[in-house]
Amino acid sequence: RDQIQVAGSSTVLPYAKIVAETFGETFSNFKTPVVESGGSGAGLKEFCKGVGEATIDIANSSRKIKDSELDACKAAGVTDVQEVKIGYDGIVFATDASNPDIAFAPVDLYKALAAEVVVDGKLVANPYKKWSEVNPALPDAEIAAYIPGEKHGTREVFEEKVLAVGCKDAGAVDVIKAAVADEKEAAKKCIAVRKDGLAVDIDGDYSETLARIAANKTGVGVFGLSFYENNADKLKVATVSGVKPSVETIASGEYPVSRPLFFYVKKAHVGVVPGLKEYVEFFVSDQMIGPDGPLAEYGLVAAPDAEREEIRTAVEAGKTM
Amino acid sequence: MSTKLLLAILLAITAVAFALGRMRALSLSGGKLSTLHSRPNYYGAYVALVSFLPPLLLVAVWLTVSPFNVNSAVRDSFPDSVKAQSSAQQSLAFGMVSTLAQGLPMLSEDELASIKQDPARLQPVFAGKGLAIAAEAQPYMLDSAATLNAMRQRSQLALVTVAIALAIAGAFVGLRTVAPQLRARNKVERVILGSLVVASSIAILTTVGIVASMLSESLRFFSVVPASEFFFGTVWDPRFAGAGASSAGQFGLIPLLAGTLYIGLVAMLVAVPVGLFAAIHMAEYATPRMRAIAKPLLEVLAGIPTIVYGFFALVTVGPFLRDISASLNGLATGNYTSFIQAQSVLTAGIVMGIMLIPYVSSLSDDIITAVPRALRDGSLGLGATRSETIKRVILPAALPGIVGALLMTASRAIGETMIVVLAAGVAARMQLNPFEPMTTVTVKIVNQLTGDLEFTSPQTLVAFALGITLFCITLALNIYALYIVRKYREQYE
Amino acid sequence: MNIMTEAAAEAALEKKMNTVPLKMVGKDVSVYYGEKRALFDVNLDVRENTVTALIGPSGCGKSTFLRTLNRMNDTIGGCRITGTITLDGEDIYDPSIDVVELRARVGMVFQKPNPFPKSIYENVAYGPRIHGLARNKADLDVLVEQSLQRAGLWNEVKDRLHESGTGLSGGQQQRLCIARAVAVSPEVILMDEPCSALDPIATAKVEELIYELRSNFTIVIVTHSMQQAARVSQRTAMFHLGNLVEENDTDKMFTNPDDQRTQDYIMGRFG
Amino acid sequence: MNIMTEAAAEAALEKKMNTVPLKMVGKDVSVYYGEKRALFDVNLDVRENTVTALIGPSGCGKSTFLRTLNRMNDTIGGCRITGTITLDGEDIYDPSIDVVELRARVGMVFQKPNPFPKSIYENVAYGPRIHGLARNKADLDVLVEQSLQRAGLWNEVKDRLHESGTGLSGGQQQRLCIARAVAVSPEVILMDEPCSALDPIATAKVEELIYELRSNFTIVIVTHSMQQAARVSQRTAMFHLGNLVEENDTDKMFTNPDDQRTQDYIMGRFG
Amino acid sequence: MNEMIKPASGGLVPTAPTRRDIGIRRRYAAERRFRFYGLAAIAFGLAFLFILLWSVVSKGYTAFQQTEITLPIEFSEKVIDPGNKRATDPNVLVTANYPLLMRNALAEKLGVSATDRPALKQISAMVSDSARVTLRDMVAADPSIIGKTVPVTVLASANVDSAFKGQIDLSVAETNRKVSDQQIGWMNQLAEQGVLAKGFNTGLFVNGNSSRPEAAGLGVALVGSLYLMGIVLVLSLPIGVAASIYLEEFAPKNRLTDLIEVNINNLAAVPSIVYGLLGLAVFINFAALPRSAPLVGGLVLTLMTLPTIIIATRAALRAVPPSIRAAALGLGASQMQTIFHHVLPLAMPGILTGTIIGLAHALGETAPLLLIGMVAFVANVPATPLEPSTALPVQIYMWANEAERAFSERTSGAIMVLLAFLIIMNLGAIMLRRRFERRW
Ligand SMILES: Nc1ncnc2c1ncn2[C@@H]1O[C@H](COP(=O)(O)OP(=O)(O)OP(=O)(O)O)[C@@H](O)[C@H]1O
Ligand SMILES: Nc1ncnc2c1ncn2[C@@H]1O[C@H](COP(=O)(O)OP(=O)(O)OP(=O)(O)O)[C@@H](O)[C@H]1O
Ligand SMILES: [Mg+2]
Ligand SMILES: [Mg+2]
Ligand SMILES: O=P([O-])([O-])[O-]
Repeated sequence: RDQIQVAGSSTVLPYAKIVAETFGETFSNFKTPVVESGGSGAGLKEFCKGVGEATIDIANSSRKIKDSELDACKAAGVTDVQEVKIGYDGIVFATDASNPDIAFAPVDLYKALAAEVVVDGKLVANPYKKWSEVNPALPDAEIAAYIPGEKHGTREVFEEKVLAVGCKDAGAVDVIKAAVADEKEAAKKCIAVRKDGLAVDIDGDYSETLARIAANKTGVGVFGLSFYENNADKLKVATVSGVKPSVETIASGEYPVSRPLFFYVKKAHVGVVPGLKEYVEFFVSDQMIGPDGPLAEYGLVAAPDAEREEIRTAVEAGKTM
Repeated sequence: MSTKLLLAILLAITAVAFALGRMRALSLSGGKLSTLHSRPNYYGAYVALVSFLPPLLLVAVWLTVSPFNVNSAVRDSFPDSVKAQSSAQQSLAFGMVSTLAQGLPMLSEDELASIKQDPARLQPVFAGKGLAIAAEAQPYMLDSAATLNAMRQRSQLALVTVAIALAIAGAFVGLRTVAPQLRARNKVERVILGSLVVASSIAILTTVGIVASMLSESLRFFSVVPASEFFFGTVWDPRFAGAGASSAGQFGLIPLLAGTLYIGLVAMLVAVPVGLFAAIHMAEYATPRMRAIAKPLLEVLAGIPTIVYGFFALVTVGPFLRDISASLNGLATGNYTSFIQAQSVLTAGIVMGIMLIPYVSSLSDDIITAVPRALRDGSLGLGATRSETIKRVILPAALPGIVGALLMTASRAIGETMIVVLAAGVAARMQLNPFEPMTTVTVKIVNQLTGDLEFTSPQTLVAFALGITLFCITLALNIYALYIVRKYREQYE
Repeated sequence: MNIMTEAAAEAALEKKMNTVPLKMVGKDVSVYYGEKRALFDVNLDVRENTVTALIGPSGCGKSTFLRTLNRMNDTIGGCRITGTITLDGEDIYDPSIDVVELRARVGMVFQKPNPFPKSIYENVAYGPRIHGLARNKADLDVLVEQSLQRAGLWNEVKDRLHESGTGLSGGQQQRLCIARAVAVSPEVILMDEPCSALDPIATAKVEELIYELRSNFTIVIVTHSMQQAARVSQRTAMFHLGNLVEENDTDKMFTNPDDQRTQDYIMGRFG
Repeated sequence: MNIMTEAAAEAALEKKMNTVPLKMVGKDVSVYYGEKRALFDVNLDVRENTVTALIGPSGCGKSTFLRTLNRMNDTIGGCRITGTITLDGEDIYDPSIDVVELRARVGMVFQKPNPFPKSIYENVAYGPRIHGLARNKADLDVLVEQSLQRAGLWNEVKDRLHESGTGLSGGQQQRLCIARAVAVSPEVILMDEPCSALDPIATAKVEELIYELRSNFTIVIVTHSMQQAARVSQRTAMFHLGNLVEENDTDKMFTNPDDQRTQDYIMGRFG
Repeated sequence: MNEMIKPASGGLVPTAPTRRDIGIRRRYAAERRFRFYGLAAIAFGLAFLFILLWSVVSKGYTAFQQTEITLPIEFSEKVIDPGNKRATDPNVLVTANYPLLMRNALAEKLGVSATDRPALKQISAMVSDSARVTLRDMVAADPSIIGKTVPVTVLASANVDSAFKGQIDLSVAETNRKVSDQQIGWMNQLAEQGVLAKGFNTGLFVNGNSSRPEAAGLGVALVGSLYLMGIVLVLSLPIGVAASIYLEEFAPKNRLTDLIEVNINNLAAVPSIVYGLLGLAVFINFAALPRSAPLVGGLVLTLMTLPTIIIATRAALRAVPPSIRAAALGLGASQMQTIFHHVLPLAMPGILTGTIIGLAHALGETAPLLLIGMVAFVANVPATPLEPSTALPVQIYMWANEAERAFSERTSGAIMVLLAFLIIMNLGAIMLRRRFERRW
């Protein structure tokens, strides 16, 4: 095999593509790596099939590998796995460009989208139909939110950083805890999304969300920062807790909703599959993931300088999990 | 000698064998062909087969078995330190060895010597030859690569010798057996029949493969989630089922199944009348010109990738239906809210139905055209109008075929994915309103397999259970359909 | 051989036909299949309540002419007709004429038996159903039974009316087709070698039927058997190479034909 | 009517046939279509270079028996045969028998004309081609012409040998099928009502052909016309309801049959 | 009217046949209605086809044009090889700062000072990054070019391309769009000077995939799809026909063959992604064929297409009248000869129809390719069916999900290419079929 094979997250895919392409152009003695898309889980599954020519070398992931997955990997002989963080992905809320400016707080989103909310101290099925019912400052439009489907890693971030926070802010946690004894169940109740059709799961990609917003101008969609930036002329981004999402605000941690992106390298293949070592090193170089690199230009939120340095030393040292 | 060349030589021998066999048969007949059991060509083909099949079989077996031998021999030659590693590591090492083996013949003596002295030069030297070698190649690998090349060569040489010998021997034996009484045609036909049987068995092997590749994972799923919860559950919410123990019914199949059937039904309601009427019109009324234009155009509909239909539904049909429902509602009640959602069973059904039109129409058209003319004449001669002839004579005669075509179509509807994802959404709900979104089994199979979900969890394993279930359901449907078709099948002519 | 001679004798007893009114009249009928001309200016009259036989060697255009009489040729691509044919004085090729109505009035039995792949009952009931000839099931049952009886098939099939018509033997199939045509009670019945698949006994039955029917129906029959023509018809027309050679009373035709070719054909001297 | 009587007279001149060697022998032949029994223990001999006619009312099993002789029944699903049939002493139902070879030796002409949808030439040339009966194109051309001539079709089609065989009229189609069968020069030719679509002249030609062929071929012919049986055959077998009623020399059969049923059938008393 | 509808009584017995009213007007109305339904059905189908095509073409036709910048460029040695080390280190020529050459040339043309950094940055953004490769390849092919000034054509960046095609809404606030007013001004200036112009987009057909919309092409996908189609056709048609012949003509009719028939019908209903699972398990994990390879894709699609072809072929074989078989058998043709000489040629139209439908289906299929690694970013055109590749629908699918706007016209353009393929296939099949079509 003379080509690196990469599979996994569709969120990481555009970045991996840029790196792969530049890699192929820069290292003319190696072929351009093949980057499959298919989702983090599917990529990790292929990754953990085993070691050897017929298996992939790298799995992109928009989330950390799970312990159970790592165990499965090890059982299949993939004992040494290198984890490489490449930066952060900001998650933004946006509507059609024709709408007025919107400022969300997590609590608004929680109230608008949760399955059950607290009204008069009691947990009831979400009664709100319009944004203005949730918060009079919001537009007087029907609630329609296009949120990532459950297969997406983004969904987890949305739940953790928006719904759970909103749940707490709204003071619903206590009511729920009072109703449900089990801690875990309570946490789940906090982040359960309404299923009456006002919150629409999108299992496709952001372009599908965009199409839906184009079809329903008052709808609110959840996008990756990079996607938003590429379509800023069609979309209007909402502030969250008063912060407008941008590479800077996310890098500084001001904007709350973001997540790290990773890829995982099969240590056993490094130095065996031609170009793999070079590719990994090329990927983590500042030329790529630095704040002025093409990935940042595309929308990746670069990790702080120190963290990038850390990543590079870890890669150099061949640190495994 | 490469395998390709060997095959070419074998084919050449076969061609000669054919010619000789034919000639021998001709000469044996002494000019009276009727003394031969079969046509001379069959004798030729017989001799050709006898000379070609055994070496072909040999080559096939050899090429599958010999790499195992060679590989294990080469691995045995690895240093003990390598042998101590895991077998996966060894196979990686072997992979590098075979890459090296590929490059070895390209090197000159000097280069080889220089590499042997300085293993670090290995990568640059090979890179200069246009061969990418990983950084960690080790010196022992060069020897192994040489061994590998030598063994491969030997094996190949042996194969070539034996195969050609076998071919020639086969040709001789074949020629010897050629006699006027030899039932050459029967023998050749038996070989053809054999290949037909092999071809048919592929369908069965496919089924076995599908079931096997899904079964073990499905069993893993059912070991986590009880089958009863899966089959009778009415809530599809796999997200939370994995973590909590008490959350029964989260993997409920029923809403998905309902969505599948509902959307399929709407699609068939669109496709069947339109397709059938189009087929009838083209077969019975249309001028040859119109038929020549309309039929291929309709067939184009079948060729459009479903993803295109999906986007068509998403950006065109869905919003159109929504807006039109809003205006209708406005006209009727004065309240301009839409009652059809952009993403709905109806949208998906209509668009899928459009995709299915040519499946119905093309297949039905061919079947209708195949109804013998005498039946048409019989009916027309009794004073039936054309439509009466079609409705009462042609359609009943063509019915089994049409039912078959419709079943094929229905199965396409059930197996369709992309349109549903984009047009009907992914919300697994149970309801009866065609204006609301629903989802299908196939959508969930794709989503659970390709998502960001943990691959060891029931969330992804459930895809296999869904797959097997769908397989069983369509199987049951098909068995029923066969029974129906059998019951009503009529042989005309 | 008795049947035949008896029938011939009977035929000989027929009266001269010249006075009988005309039911259908063909004037200068020519038929083309694409480039090929199959009929050349045929002028032929079909008299009311009479059996007219069309005879002639194979490929001479008998079937072609017969099919022009109820416009079955319309269904053949590339077939073109010139000249006029009238039914009760109306031009049947007039654009205002309705071919369905025409074919209901001028029924047809084909050379190759062509039962529908339906039950025997349904085969016969088909015509009456589409034309609405029976008010109810009982009516229809009666009609089906009568028709089958007339075709001499009733006894053979009465126990299996609901089995498929295609399961019958060739002869049975053809008789079924006759029953089917008769069930619509048309004014004219065209028969294209209706007995070619029948054994003598069934043939005799059909001939008897034709004999019986001619008091109410006008019948045109193509036959390859001159004996049959002699037995069942009052008028005979002889075709040759797409031309109408002679049209005459049957008894005259078979005893003293006007045309030499007819004479020769009947004597088996050409073909 | 002269043809017939002449032919009958000739037939009457034939010698007794009992001494002629047997070509095919059917012993206790029974045929079942699924549950339905169509033939009941038929014992029938076919003599070499002889024309054997099978007669009987419609549906009596004539075609069925004929098809057992070259195992065409094998191709009908659910058709089962018991008893033995031999050809030159060999059991043709023996597993070692090659049915293809058998059918090349025992050719067949069907009741309904079934030309291939290919050119007329190809229709006739097909058999010789697959059996390798012609060494080259010229041979084949001769063979095709001869066969068409024997079937009395040559003059009609010689200018359009390369047009489709399905474009011919019914009668022409059937003669094409006969030409096609003859082109293979089988030992036995089975004909299932070969003349049912032919006019008398073509029929007479075919009869003449049969007459001519029998010196070299063994012919078994199913016919619904007793006149034809009388004219062309030396032996006649009469079937009724699946039973062989009588098998006899033709002249004896038509003058003084042994079986009362034969007598009745010939006289038209039942059916 | 009433007497029209009510069937006349009588006419049952052979009394004088009175002219009956057979409800002719009502029946003709039914006839006309029936005809109309047929026409309406065809019109409905065609209307949708045209709407669909229109929606694709109106969006996609611009993809066949590409904005290019043609400029004389000085291959300055100072920029390419400041240290003059290219003789010893071949890497110098590979990694040189080629975009700078382009930027300098453009800046000169537009009269922008070499010190105006923000403006220079904007100028850089007007040229595609692929210019680096274009220029590098020129130097690599002929190092003597260094120091000379040569006219060069490079691609404009995707944003300029979109703006030049008028696809960017200039009324949107400048910060919210990807091209600045300054860039638009320059663009118009360059266009006036003839430096910037639209040309036919050959790259769309020859380039591999790229993350830069302007340089992204269907080359890999086209080659991949060709391999796929070739493999599917070569395998599925003969195997499908062979299997159908056996099942229809030779196989004993019993429970087992019934089961096989049902099974084949069922295989046609299996969702396509399941074939992906099968392919992954059998061809990649078991037979160790390479991932992402068209060979594997072709095998998977073959398995998927086979049932369709078998079903259609069996139907076509069944439609051949038994009399044809009887005629051939009666002449002493063997069953094999009967089938291959007569039945199969007559069944050909039906077989072709089924094959077209099956192939078209396979050509547009994405889901099964997902699991065997063909839904991937592949930049190098595969030389053999064993090298990684994508396919047309996959490319469409991937481009449809791209964030950059410029990909959306390419998505539609790619769909047009795919449709063109389908139409060519259909036409070929129709031509074949017309030679055989007949009625009995
Ligand atoms: N559909 C057709 N297309 C072209 N030619 C035709 C067609 N039908 C008949 N013919 C030709 O027209 C001529 C007359 O045919 P027709 O069927 O009327 O003869 P026929 O007298 O009925 O013969 P037969 O007694 O054999 O049935 C023949 O030469 C025949 O080949
Ligand atoms: N394929 C078949 N399946 C079932 N029954 C059949 C089949 N073929 C013939 N039969 C039945 O077998 C019996 C004998 O049929 P056969 O065709 O041998 O009669 P026949 O003497 O040739 O009649 P005809 O003179 O009408 O051709 C008939 O009752 C017929 O219904
Ligand atoms: Mg005729
Ligand atoms: Mg018969
Ligand atoms: O494709 P994702 O795993 O990033 O959702």
